[in-house]
Amino acid sequence: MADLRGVGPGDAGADAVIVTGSRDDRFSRILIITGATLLAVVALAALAAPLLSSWGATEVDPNATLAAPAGAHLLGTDTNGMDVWSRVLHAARLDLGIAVAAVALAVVVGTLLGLVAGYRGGWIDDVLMRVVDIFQAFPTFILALAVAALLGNGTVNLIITIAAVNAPAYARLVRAEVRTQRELPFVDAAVTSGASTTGILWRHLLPNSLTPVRTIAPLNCGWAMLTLAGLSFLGLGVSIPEAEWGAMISLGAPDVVGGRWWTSVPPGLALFVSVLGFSLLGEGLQERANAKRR
Amino acid sequence: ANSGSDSDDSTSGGPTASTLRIAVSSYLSSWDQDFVGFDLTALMMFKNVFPYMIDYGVTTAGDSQILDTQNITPTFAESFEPDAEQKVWTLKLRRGVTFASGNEMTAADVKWSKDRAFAAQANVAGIYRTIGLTEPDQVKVVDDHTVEFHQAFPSALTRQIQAISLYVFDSVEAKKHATADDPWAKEWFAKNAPTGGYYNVARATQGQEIELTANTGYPGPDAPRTPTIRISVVPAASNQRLQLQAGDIDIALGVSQRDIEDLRSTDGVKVISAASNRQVAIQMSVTSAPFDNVDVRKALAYAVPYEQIINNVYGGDARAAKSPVPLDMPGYDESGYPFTHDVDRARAALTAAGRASVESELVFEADNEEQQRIAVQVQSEAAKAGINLKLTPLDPATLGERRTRKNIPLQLTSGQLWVNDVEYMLATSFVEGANLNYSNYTNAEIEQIYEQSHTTVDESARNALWQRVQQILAADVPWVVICQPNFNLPVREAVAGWVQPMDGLARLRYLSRSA
Amino acid sequence: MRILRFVVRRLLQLIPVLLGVVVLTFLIVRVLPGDPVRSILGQNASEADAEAARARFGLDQPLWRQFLDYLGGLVTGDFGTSIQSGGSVGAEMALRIGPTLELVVIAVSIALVVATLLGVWSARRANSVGDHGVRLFALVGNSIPEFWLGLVLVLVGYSMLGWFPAPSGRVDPDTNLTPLTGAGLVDAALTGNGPALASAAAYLALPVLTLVVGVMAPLLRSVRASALEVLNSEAYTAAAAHGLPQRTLLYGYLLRSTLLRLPALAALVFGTAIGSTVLVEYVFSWQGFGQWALRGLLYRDYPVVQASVVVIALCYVLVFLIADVVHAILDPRVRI
Amino acid sequence: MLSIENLSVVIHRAGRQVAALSDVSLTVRPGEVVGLVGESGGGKSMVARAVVGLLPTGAHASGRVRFDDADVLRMDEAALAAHRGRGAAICFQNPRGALSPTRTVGRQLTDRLVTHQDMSAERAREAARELFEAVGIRNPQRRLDAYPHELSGGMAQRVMISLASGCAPGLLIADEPTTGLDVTLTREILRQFRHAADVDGRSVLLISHDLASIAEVCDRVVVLYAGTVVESGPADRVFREPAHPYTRALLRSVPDVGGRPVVATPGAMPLLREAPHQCPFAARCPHADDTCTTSRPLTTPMDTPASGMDTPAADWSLACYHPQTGAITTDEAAPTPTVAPDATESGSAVLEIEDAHVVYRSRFGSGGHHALRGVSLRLGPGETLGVVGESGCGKSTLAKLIMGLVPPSAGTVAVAGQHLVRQPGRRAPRGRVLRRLRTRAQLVFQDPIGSLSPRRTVGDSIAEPLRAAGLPAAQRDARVAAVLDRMELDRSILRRYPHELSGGQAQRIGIARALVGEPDLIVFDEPTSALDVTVQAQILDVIADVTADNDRASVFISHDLATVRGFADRVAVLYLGRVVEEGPVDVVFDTPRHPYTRALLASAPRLGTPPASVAGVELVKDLEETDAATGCALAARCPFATDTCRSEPQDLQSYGASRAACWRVPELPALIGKQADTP
Ligand SMILES: Nc1ncnc2c1ncn2[C@@H]1O[C@H](COP(=O)(O)OP(=O)(O)OP(=O)(O)O)[C@@H](O)[C@H]1O
Ligand SMILES: Nc1ncnc2c1ncn2[C@@H]1O[C@H](COP(=O)(O)OP(=O)(O)OP(=O)(O)O)[C@@H](O)[C@H]1O
Ligand SMILES: [Mg+2]
Ligand SMILES: [Mg+2]
Repeated sequence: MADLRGVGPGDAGADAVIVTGSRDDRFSRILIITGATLLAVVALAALAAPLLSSWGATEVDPNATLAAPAGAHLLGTDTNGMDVWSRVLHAARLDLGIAVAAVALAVVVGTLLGLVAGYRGGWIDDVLMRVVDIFQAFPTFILALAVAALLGNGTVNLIITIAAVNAPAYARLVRAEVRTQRELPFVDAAVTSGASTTGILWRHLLPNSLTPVRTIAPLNCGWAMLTLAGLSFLGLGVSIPEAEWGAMISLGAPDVVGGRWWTSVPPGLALFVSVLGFSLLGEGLQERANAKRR
Repeated sequence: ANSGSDSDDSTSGGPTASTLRIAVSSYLSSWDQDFVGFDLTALMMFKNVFPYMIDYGVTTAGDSQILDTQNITPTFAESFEPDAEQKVWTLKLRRGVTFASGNEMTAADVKWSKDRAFAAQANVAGIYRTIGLTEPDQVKVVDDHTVEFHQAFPSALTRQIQAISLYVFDSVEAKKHATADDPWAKEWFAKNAPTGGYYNVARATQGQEIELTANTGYPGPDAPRTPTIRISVVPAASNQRLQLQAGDIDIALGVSQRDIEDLRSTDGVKVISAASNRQVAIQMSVTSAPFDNVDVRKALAYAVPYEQIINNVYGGDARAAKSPVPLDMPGYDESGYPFTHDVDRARAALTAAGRASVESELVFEADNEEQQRIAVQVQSEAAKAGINLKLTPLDPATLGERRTRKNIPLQLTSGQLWVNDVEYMLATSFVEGANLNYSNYTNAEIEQIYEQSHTTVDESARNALWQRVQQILAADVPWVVICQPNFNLPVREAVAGWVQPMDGLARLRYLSRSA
Repeated sequence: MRILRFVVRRLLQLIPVLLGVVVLTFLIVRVLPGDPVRSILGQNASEADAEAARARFGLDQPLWRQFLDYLGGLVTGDFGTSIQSGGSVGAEMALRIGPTLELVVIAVSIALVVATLLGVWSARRANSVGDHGVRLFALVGNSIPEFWLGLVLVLVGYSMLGWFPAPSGRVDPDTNLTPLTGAGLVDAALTGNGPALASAAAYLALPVLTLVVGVMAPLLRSVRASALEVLNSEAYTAAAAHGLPQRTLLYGYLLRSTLLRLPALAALVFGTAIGSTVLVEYVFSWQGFGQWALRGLLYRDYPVVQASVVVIALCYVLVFLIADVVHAILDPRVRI
Repeated sequence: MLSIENLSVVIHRAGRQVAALSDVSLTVRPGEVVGLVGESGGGKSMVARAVVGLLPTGAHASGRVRFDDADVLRMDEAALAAHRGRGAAICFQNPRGALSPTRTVGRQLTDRLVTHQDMSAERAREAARELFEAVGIRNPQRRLDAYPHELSGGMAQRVMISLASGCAPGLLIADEPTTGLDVTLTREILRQFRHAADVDGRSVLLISHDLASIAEVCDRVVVLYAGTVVESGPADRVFREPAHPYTRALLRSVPDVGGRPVVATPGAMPLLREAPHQCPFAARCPHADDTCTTSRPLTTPMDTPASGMDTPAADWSLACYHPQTGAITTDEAAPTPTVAPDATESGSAVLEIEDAHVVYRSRFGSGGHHALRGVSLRLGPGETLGVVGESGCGKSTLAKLIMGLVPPSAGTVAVAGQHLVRQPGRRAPRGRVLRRLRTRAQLVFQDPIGSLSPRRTVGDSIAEPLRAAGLPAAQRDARVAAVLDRMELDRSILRRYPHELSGGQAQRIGIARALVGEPDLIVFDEPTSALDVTVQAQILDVIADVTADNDRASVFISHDLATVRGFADRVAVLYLGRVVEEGPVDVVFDTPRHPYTRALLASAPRLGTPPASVAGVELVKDLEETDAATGCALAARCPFATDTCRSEPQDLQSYGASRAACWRVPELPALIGKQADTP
């Protein structure tokens, strides 16, 4: 209905006026497919990393620091003499893993909080939401830095950190959704049918409130990867010599100035491609959801 | 400065030869050295802004000029001499020296400044302790221009220690800002640079930039050569390099090693190189497992790839170290120091310790790229010998705390001793409870030699002691000494007069810049 | 008047949140490993010296005492004394917050304006090549790590093209700008310093661009989606079916309805942008609030960390409040 | 004025195609009101859109839409822009949605005036005020600055009309202008259109699915079925003696206050993918034969005079091989349902409401909305109570109160002797006990699809009450299957999700869910008002069947009296939270006592014969403009209100079999006679 030119001027002779079909669906499908493909490629690379590379992710070639891409090292080596190609591949495991796990954790925690706050209302809602406010008002990076400093740089702690940063958004989202859903007749129907509170929350409100979460989560995964990279750039992410794109970029970025692009451009591209994959997927899903709403 | 090209400096009204532009990596934490302010940028600024009474002279080594650690001469002071017993040192001030406020520098200023340092109980007070100065009463005003320092015991290090501690504040001005709550005007000092040194601070934008102007009233030798120096904070090393290349800065103090390689061949830029006494080492805690076993320590010493580190991390631009005593330090002796990279012997040593493999964490400074690269090389090679290291970068506060707790099994250290003397080295690093003795190392004989050295003034006798020290350390291996990287400083070609500081703190007064 | 009551009520609601932030920060910094005084004392300091330093900063007091003191200070606007510099945290912060806010506010404002223009443009041509192009461009921008983009911009904009000033400082020192607020443009405007104004703007260009690119995508997506929704709404169709002219449709029926959902998102984006400045400031040697706070955290400068978190949280909640007020003004349906 | 010739519209969408209109021809002459009627999805809105050249994306239109000698389908941008609004202006189906939420209604109107009548801004504002007044908006000056959300549905519809007429169009198109409005408002709004035609000389195209309500205002009527015109002709003729079986079916689906029972037509309108080659109604038509299914009947003028008519009507045409004749008679109707035994006095009550009050508290402290004020009701097993009243009078609140979804702020509610929520002086049951108790009373909702959990299968939803009762899975399945059979639904529907259901199916599921636990009481809250006409009739059939069960009581809530008449035993008329009249259904309908009841009955749409006995009462204001007085709540709107009415409330008094709460019951008949004499 978007097009006010639904019926345009036709030539007098023609009986029919044809208007081209909508490309809404097609573009969102292209977005989703492209995004998913990019991610699939990255995931595959992560899985097949040991097969695709002859060097270990943390293996140092003592005779080749900052070696240019050539035979033995497909993408050269970094300042530590580690093989860039192999590290880029292996890093995919950590990056994807942390981002997805962190978002999953954030979704679970945020959803539970939002569900309870939204359904219960009253003082429970007030208290929970103030807590969420506090976490959200906490500057993202400081919160991340604090958790990292508090718990150390381990993978699990990074997951917790990034989840803590993201959970409030989900709590809000789900709460808002639950509050609107709660007023809908199907909830009254469930109550009068004798469903228990947990039953209502679990079987009726949860599945319905997850709709917006589903479209946000992929976008959020991309964002989580960038956060992780940012943390690594500040030296608070994954610690050396573990292969992680952000850390690799940060280690190699100064080399670019000297023309040694291979230390940071490949991990940068890998990160970019993955984030783009998530973004495309998320945008596509959102577009589709919007189209459905229309 | 605003266009990125250096050709139009003169036309754009930018800085001319009278201004020297220096990039540093961070802003100084504070202007108050007594109470706070212990980072390298701060110490460097203090050196050039505070009126120090005495300082090192300059000598040539090879084709570079270096600070002469053997020759400490009065600068703002007229003289600084001991009595026969070497316990009472008399400082004579020059007359007519004024602070920026116009107040004359007098003995009262010296007294107030030292009282303040003792009151602070922080870094200066700590350093004075090594030469037996612990009480304000030990600093006595004789007359308006004479002050006596009464040490508890004589010390061969007095000149050196005073060279890094004997600065004087404008007490008349400072007292105006003192309050009952804040008798030492801490609040004021934190924000306001003391005046009266070689340079005065013309302007300081916190976190960002400091502009220095030469103190024309400086009475001593080696007056400042450049009228204005602009110091800007550029944290990213690659940005410093870019600006140096573009001619927007003259000296880049925070460029990374790999950029230096490139800069050597860049037009308009030269790299000043000099041998340095900065030493890179791994300190092993001899009180915690598994390094409480000397064989394990030896295993690590054999497992470290010395040459590989020199090549990969320093591009070959470092000297191999064969003793915990730095090369160039009087008394250096490498006899009996057996450690070279040898995986077989490392394994053998480990077997001798009855272990097939050991695990440990290797701690280093989080934001220190050089240490991180060394750590990676060490980790990779040590693993081949069965020593599995977990790399643990720590932020400054955590590192500081863990060092106080003395619970770091293995840590990378790098630094240079402010005083180029083995006695000072022992005092700071190898005697029981010494502050840099992160190894928690103790050895009765070394303690005894250290005691003995206080009163041993004869050069050859001292050298004999030092030889013994090195033998003991070679046998006990509390440290794995990795190497001594050379000093490299990329500057614009127009920059002249760099004097290599043995304490790592640039003396800006020697620098000049041709148009 | 209603708006005023609403604002007051919201401000009151902020109190528990800010109090929570204060408590949480206070506890977190103290639970963090690391000793705040060791790094100011020098290598030769003894345990007694450290104790003395702790006493100087009140760190020897029991925790509740420290907290009460801190709270008392906060109420009177005293953020304490920085352990690292020995100076007043409030004064230091005043110098640091200006530039960062200037950066973020300008970046977010530009992003908002551009997102609105592009988003509406895009929606009106929904599914055309131009529309897809704009969206893809925003997505790509959104997928580049900010610090990486910053480095590239420095390399290209400064080093290769020489169009922008060196990534060092915020204004050419030769313009002799008197700092008042710390925000270059504002100071230059206040002091009527023309060259400084130009210089500050030139220094702002690249960091602002970096931030804008980073935050653009979500804003654009939101504007486009709302605009599409409005364009597809019965209300808009009705107006169009009644033959209203394009101008009236655009300004009277499309724009305001489209912007309804933007304030909340803008506030969120503002928060993200404040977070991102830590990285952007590093890359452009901007030396603002982010770097200051980060340094405070690395050295466990308790008062600095506390103050910076509280102030950021305050900014954040205020921005949300502003967003709510703007939303209330834009949307007549909001009951306040 | 408007002449549509062979208009076909096919909509192409990814993966589907809809033939929305096929060969539609119709004309609207100047000053004429033409009704366009038919079921939902019949293509009524599509016709309207075609007239203003606003077809949806992907639409492929052929044929001609002539408007004053120009073809709308072939207009260029400029011509279209000139045509829209000034040529033809639409009043949209959903006025709330069609008003821009962020612009004051005054601005929206002046926008139109400035654009189409070349007025200056001040002049336009003045004119806007006059227009508002003209469509019956009180206090127009103030309303100019109102935002759409501040308006009630009726008010919004008036604004919408003013917007359309503000464009000064030659043709005014009203797309379902009365959907969702009460009976009282509907009449009032429809009159506005008659007025536009009679006074302003506009042509009006009035679209509705509700034949009864527009019957009296139209000159001619066009009946649309599945995108085709099945019958068109003079309104009085077509409604009296519809010739097309579909028109007849449609008319029979409409409940009538007169008591004529509703007859449901089985099946649903087909969704056509392309222009039909057969009679689209054939599948549902009782008269269909092979001809009907092999070729599509052409639209032909009625040449045979209809029964009882002397002359063939001008432009009465239809597309049917088997035209019917004669008025709709009850012969075609199913037998009236059996009347349930009157159980009020005997036995225990299933539902007992004792002086219940419900106050919705506002979120912050004071105030609140007093939605029910002292309602007492008692219902025995097997009995069916109808509850009627205008929108907002508290019907749904009553339903929620019965179901224990809102607690009474005073008074008591008991279902089968049990109290579900905390009530003054009693302990509320909790946990499993409560959950079981809840299943004793079941609710059937107004919004059939919305009351099913969107992400649970239909089977899951139906079984919910059984799960609460703790039945094992096998028994659950058996009970569900049984109730499905009763609802005449296929088992395959169990695995579907709500959005895959039609409204009628969903409401059957809703009733199935209510029935499956064999509750003591079922409450129907406007169960048919969201449904399509013919589907409504089907569902009313089902409900009639369900309420006939003798072991269960029912409450049937509706805003429409006619709907209740068919199967309620007793009826209660609710006004602003109070029961104003109550009694056996026939008594209340045939001899209403309360002026409000009379007003409701009078405005109820009526086909065919006008009401015999009851003279109507016209209420003077809209519901939303009345403020609660201390006395009778209706006082402000009642044309007969006295000072007593305004100051003292009257309780329900018995008048024969029924009870009413009005001071002036005895004098009313006389008063009404007088009112009728002096209009
Ligand atoms: N935007 C659209 N895209 C696809 N199909 C549509 C669209 N709008 C309407 N249709 C289809 O066209 C047919 C006619 O729809 P239309 O809206 O004219 O019906 P209607 O008679 O106005 O029904 P209602 O009483 O529900 O308003 C329907 O089958 C509908 O599904
Ligand atoms: N949750 C609520 N909070 C506050 N007021 C309410 C609430 N629910 C209903 N009301 C108000 O109570 C009054 C009665 O509402 P109710 O829904 O019972 O009316 P109704 O007769 O069912 O109307 P309709 O025919 O529109 O469904 C209305 O004025 C309504 O605005
Ligand atoms: Mg319609
Ligand atoms: Mg209702």
